[in-house]
Amino acid sequence: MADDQAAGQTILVVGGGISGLTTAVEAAEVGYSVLLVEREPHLGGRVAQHYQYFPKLCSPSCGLEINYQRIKNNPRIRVLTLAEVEDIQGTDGQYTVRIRQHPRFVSDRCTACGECAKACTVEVADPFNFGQGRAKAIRASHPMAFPNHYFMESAYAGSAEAQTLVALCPVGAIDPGMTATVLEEQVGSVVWATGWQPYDAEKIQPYGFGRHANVSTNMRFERLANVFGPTGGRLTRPSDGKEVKRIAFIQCAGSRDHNHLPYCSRVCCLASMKQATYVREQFPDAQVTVYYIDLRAMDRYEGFQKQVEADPGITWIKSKPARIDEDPRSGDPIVIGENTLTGVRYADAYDMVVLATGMEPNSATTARVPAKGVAYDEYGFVVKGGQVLSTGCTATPLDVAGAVQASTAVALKAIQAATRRG
Amino acid sequence: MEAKKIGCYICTGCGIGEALNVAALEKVSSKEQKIPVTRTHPFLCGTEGIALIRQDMANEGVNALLIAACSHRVKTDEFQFDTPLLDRVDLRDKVLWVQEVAGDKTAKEDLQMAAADYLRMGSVKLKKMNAPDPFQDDGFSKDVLVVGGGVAGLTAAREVAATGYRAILVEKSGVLGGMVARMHKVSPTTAPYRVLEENPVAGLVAAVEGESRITVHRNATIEKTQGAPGLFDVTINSGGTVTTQRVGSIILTTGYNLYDPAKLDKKLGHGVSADVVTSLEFEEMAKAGKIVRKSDGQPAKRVLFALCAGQRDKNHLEYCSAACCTYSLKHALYLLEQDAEASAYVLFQEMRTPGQMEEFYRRVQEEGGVIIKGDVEKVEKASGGGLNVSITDKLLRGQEGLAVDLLVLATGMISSVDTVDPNNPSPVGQVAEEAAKYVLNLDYRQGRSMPELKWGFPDSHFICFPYETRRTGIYAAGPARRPMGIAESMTDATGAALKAIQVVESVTRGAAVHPRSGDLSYPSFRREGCTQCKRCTEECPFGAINEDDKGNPLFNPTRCRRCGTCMGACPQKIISFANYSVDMIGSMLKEVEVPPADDEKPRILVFACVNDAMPALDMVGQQRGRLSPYIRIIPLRCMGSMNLVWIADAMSSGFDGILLMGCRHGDDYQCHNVRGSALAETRLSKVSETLDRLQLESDRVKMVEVNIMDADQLPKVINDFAAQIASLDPNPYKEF
Amino acid sequence: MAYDLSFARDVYKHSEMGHWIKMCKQCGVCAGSCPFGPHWEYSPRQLFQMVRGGKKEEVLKSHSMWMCTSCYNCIVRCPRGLPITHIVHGLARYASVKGYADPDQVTNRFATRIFWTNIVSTGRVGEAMLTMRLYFVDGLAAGIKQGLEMKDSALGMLMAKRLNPIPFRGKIKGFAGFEAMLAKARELEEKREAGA
Amino acid sequence: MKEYTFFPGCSSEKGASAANMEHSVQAMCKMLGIQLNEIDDWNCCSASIGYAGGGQLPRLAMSARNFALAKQQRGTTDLVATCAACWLAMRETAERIEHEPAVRADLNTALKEAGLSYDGGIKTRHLVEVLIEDVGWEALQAKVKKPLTGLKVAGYVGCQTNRPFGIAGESYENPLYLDKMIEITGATAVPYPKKVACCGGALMFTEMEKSCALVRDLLQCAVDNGAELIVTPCPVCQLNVEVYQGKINQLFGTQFKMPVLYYSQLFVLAWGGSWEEAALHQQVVPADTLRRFA
Repeated sequence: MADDQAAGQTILVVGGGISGLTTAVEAAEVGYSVLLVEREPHLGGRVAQHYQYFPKLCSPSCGLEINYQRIKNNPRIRVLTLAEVEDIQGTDGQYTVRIRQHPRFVSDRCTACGECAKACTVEVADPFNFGQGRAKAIRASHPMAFPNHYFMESAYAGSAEAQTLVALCPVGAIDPGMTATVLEEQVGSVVWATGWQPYDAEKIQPYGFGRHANVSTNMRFERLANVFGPTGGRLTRPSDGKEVKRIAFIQCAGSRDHNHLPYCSRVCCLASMKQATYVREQFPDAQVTVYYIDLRAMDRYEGFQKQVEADPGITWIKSKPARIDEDPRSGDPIVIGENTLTGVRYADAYDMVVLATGMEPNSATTARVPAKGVAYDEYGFVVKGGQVLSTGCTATPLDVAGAVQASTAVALKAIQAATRRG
Repeated sequence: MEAKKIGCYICTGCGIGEALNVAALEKVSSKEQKIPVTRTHPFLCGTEGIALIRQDMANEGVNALLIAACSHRVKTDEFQFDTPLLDRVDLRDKVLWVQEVAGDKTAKEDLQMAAADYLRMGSVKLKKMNAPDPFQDDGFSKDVLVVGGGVAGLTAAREVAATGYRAILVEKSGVLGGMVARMHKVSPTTAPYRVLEENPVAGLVAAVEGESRITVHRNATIEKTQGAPGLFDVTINSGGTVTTQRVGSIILTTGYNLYDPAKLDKKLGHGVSADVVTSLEFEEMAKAGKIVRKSDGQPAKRVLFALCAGQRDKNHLEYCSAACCTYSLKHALYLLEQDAEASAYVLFQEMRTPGQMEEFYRRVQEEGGVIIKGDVEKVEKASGGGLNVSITDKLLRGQEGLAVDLLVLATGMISSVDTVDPNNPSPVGQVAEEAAKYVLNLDYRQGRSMPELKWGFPDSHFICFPYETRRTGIYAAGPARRPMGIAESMTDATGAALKAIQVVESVTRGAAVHPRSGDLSYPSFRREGCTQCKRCTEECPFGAINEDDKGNPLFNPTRCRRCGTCMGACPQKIISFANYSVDMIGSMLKEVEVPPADDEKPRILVFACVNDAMPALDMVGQQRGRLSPYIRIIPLRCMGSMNLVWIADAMSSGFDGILLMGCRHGDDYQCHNVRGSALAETRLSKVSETLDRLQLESDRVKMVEVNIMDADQLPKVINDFAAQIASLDPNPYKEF
Repeated sequence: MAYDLSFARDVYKHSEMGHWIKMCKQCGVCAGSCPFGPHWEYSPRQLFQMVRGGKKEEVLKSHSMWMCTSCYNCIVRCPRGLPITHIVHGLARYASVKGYADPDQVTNRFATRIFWTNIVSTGRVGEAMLTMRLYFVDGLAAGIKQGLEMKDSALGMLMAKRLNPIPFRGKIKGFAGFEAMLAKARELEEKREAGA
Repeated sequence: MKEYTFFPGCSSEKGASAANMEHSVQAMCKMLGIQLNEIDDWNCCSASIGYAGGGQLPRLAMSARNFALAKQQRGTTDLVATCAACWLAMRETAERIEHEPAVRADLNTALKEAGLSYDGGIKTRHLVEVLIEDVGWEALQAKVKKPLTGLKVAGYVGCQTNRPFGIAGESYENPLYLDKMIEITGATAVPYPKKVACCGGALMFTEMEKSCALVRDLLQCAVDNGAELIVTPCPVCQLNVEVYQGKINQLFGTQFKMPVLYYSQLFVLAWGGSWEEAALHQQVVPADTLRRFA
């Protein structure tokens, strides 16, 4: 750091997704201390739930792995998982923050040997897979989970069975009696990077998600494609396990819609193009249809659009479908609407329909910033001008590269703020 | 430096103690490998186990640690000690978890042999490992050079200075502000995303000019950039005055050039009339205060804004310039704000107003802006002035004619960094001499230019690590990096400022930057062994190595990213790191005990890239996948560091097959060092010569691309290869 | 020349909810939502772009706007919040007032003349009279034919005491004030429609 | 006795098409101890096609006059309607009076001619909302004396009770209250994917064949799902789906004979009311299937 500035100020980064990770690692590699707080049991956020990234069709774990290595190798980064920031007081250079550490019921003695999960008989709908498939009540979220320690569902911790696991753990890592603790920390600046949640597709009533079994969403589909997902990567539909060979993607499911999210979520077009490749790779005879308003493959992503467009197995229909019906016999979803380039109405049946649902900032709902003077826009994104810095999809809908770019930038702003005195 | 004293610690937890004959392993360590301190512990990563190691370090003088337990990727916090000499032998994840533990006698024997071999390899590795001595230099500078004085450059300089560092800003023209200085207003950046904002240039220029930490050079170009991060010597020609400045890092913010409208398809009408203008010309008109027909100065009442002019088009720019949709909507608003009764038509292909800009799109429609999806087909001068434009109207589904006063063509952005648009070798308005084509004129053995990724843009990993270029310490930002709008350029420039500061802080500590951040090792070479073959200088993905007149390599440690590609390239085996060398890996593989052919236990050497293949193998373990017990895995920093001599060594040591697991290469490469795995593949194509010389089948050696998520496929890949090797005769060299 | 905005601007100003037409982004959700969709020559979305495109004759002479069943599907689904049902009603009314609407278009004829006349002549709907007027709008013969075709339905209604056999009904008590109110409203409306 | 100011609408008049609704609503309210106080001298709401002849101001003035009368006569804040079109027209008028000052001013200029004025303040409620919010599900359930066990009913909500306003708290695509009402009577609500589809509305008058095609689909869907009868809250839906079955059978060669009832009729019957109280004698397609419960 430059000589005339105080070193050693800590930066609090809230959210351990790609944005928070990037902010933490980039700031720490300049030489600053970082406290990274994540609400979930493991880091990685939304990107860890993805099967591949566009446009390179590569695994997010590859980049995450490097970031985790950078954290492991950097003593300046302290990571708290299952922790939430409850209160922020102060100004740049001198914040006091209160953090609630939820119980994990498994200490960091855990070696991820898996003996406890083997013995556990209780399963929950797997939240990592958006409820598709079941998961043990004591587990790691997924095989690449970092930190590589198990956690226990709090509802399970009170059970008699959970007690039996205590003795079973060869390293004595399990403690169902763990309780929440509250930490108070002094930090110099705060970066809010709590990311996004997929828009609740049930709210998009005409599309029947929740009513029609074979209407899914883009994030659920990511898990379906993933080898560690509920189907082991096989693209099959929920109602009867049929292979998904006629599939439709519906863009702007919730986004660009005054009834839902008025803004554009930016990534969904590209995400559907990417997911179309999943289907076409798994089933070379599959037919994919994409219903869209505008295809938004900005800048060099245009090349990806061209690449996907070159596939004759993918049809593009400029249309926001009006509704989805369900064929009562086959369970096929039937997409109904008007092709705006031909004026022709359609009612097309598919094996499965994937709604390209948009991004809703967590800062609008479950991760409001517990500080005074925070600037939000009307959608709940944390914008510039307030007390706390924000980055990634907490500020605007972004793709991964955009989130990394913004988070690298915010790392510098956080350094500046941390070294600013009152 | 004190003598190395190795302690070997074998964990017996996680089932290791039950599955293996630990006493035999202790013997391998203490007797065979002569490790002075060898201990076992039932829970090595627990407090007691760690204390045991610390005690030995304190009391026994142990200063090098061989930890035989689990994968190097787990328990890293626990196994952190005050010594750089540490190696992890993975008995759990890559032995126990992938082999039959409860199998028959043969299986048990195989398990034990694998564990012993890994322990042997670890011992040798640690013996060959030296503590890195961080590279230092008295002349390090932490100043940041910013090249290009547009919005991105001004922002970068301001942010560098605001963090307490000095910046030198070089601008080729006489004024700061770049393209944006020619613009009227900017699109909304803040809630409620409806109102045009003041041009930020004036504010930025004032901030930069008022900042004592920033030195501005106008009318200046870079004649030469020599050196390396922390030690760049940059020759600046500032209006004829030539100076050389030492800087630590460089931010490239040279912005974009506009695609030459003269090259557009004729049907777009450029040149037909003065009333066909580019969007930048329209900006200038708005800035000047009045939007008029250029041909006769009459007020413009009807204006057609045609998007994607020469963009998203394989005959022109194949990509999208990202910002034009929003720019054009802004232009429509200029017109409607000048005259609410005017007609503003936005002719789009795909309306791209991402994020909250959707609200701005709404605003422009609210003001009466009319959107039309379609293409311009023909432009003619109208008799009474203005233009008649024929369009294909995709929504009205037909050909339509529009009478307009102006046609505004949204032409695209071309990177200004060295490389120019492939279709357009001389950028707009620039007929430059050869040298002027290169912004930095790098004095690098691999050339003066910044290597491009695609379409002339110079980054290297645009998803996960968008700032990385193949020239360490040089970061592009703004539209020099990829097409982007003003607000994003400012964010981007701030990020680049962080990277520029980060690199000077790292190199002055002797540490590497991404992807091996913090690595203190760097390559050195034995000059007398060099044959001046230049492979290292040619192959380094980051152009880190220069050459002297005789063709000897000149290493620039602060440019180096520690991938080891030079080491892999060197046929003389003279390039090494303190903790990674040809000899080290060669010695490791030779340490594997190869059973005689009669035992029918082939040995297969697996070289696995530490970035993707090793984690993937870990996941095979976590999933309890089954791998052939005959494999022996050696992690490599990068496939680029794979030296062919190891292939020969392995074959002559009796290995029956060699499997190399590197990252995907090609256009969508995943190699963190850009070219490492591709180079390994190229080298390997020559391996058949080696095998022929040894009279061995060439399919004994195979390279596969492994993705980090390939855990489900790896067992098949490995076991199929093992089966294929088993089908061959045993390596005849086993007997020697 | 297309996209002359004078027609569009008149619609924005003088057709009920017409200014919303500016805001359409041509997604097509309205067209797919309409239960009578297949019977529209131009879907709402197309009509809106045609208004913006200056296609005055095509829009106003079209039967499309008269195909609205007032189901409100389009309104609740429109991502831009356009009150499409009302815009379409407004366009129908506009076409009628401006004299472009086909007077023989069945819904136009029924809605603008028979129905409205029916309700304003007494203050309430006279269903029997309404039905009769509807049947006989094309003359006596057609009326009898239509009446005969529907006689089973009508008979059923009569039997169920849900159709009054006497088609004439009395006026509401405050009819004079009601009529004066409508006259004033009409006067204000006409001023508005004329572009004051 | 709970009292509400009531707007019955033209079709609820004696001898009008929804006389059976009115009759059963009155019976139902009586059983619930609700008194509906009809606005004196109300006029037509202008219905869903009044726009064409009326334009906006005359059209809106119709409802404005009813509001003004309600306020004048009863000083009321709540006004209850049973007809979907009336309820919708009044809610639209109320919304525009509230949000558009120019419309409010013009309407008052017109109202003045009738010696009236209105500046807003009345909340227009659907009788269904009164049942759900004021009476409550438990009370509705408690009244059941003759559960309609085994009766299979398709709940047809239709359009205008559902869009653009809808019953408070219900969804546009899958409103659940009607199914719940059916279940309360002891009957079974069959799955009915067409529950919010359109019957053609007022266009049944003018575009009969096109509308009949819609109704045919509605009927077929009910048959396919095993319904013995259809229940609806809307008089337009009731009329179109019930009365045109003969025409539909003639047009499409079908043989529908599906009774179509109002929810109020079902309640009255289940609560122990007589065939006549439930106005079941006023059906065009006889609801004979209900004889077993009468």
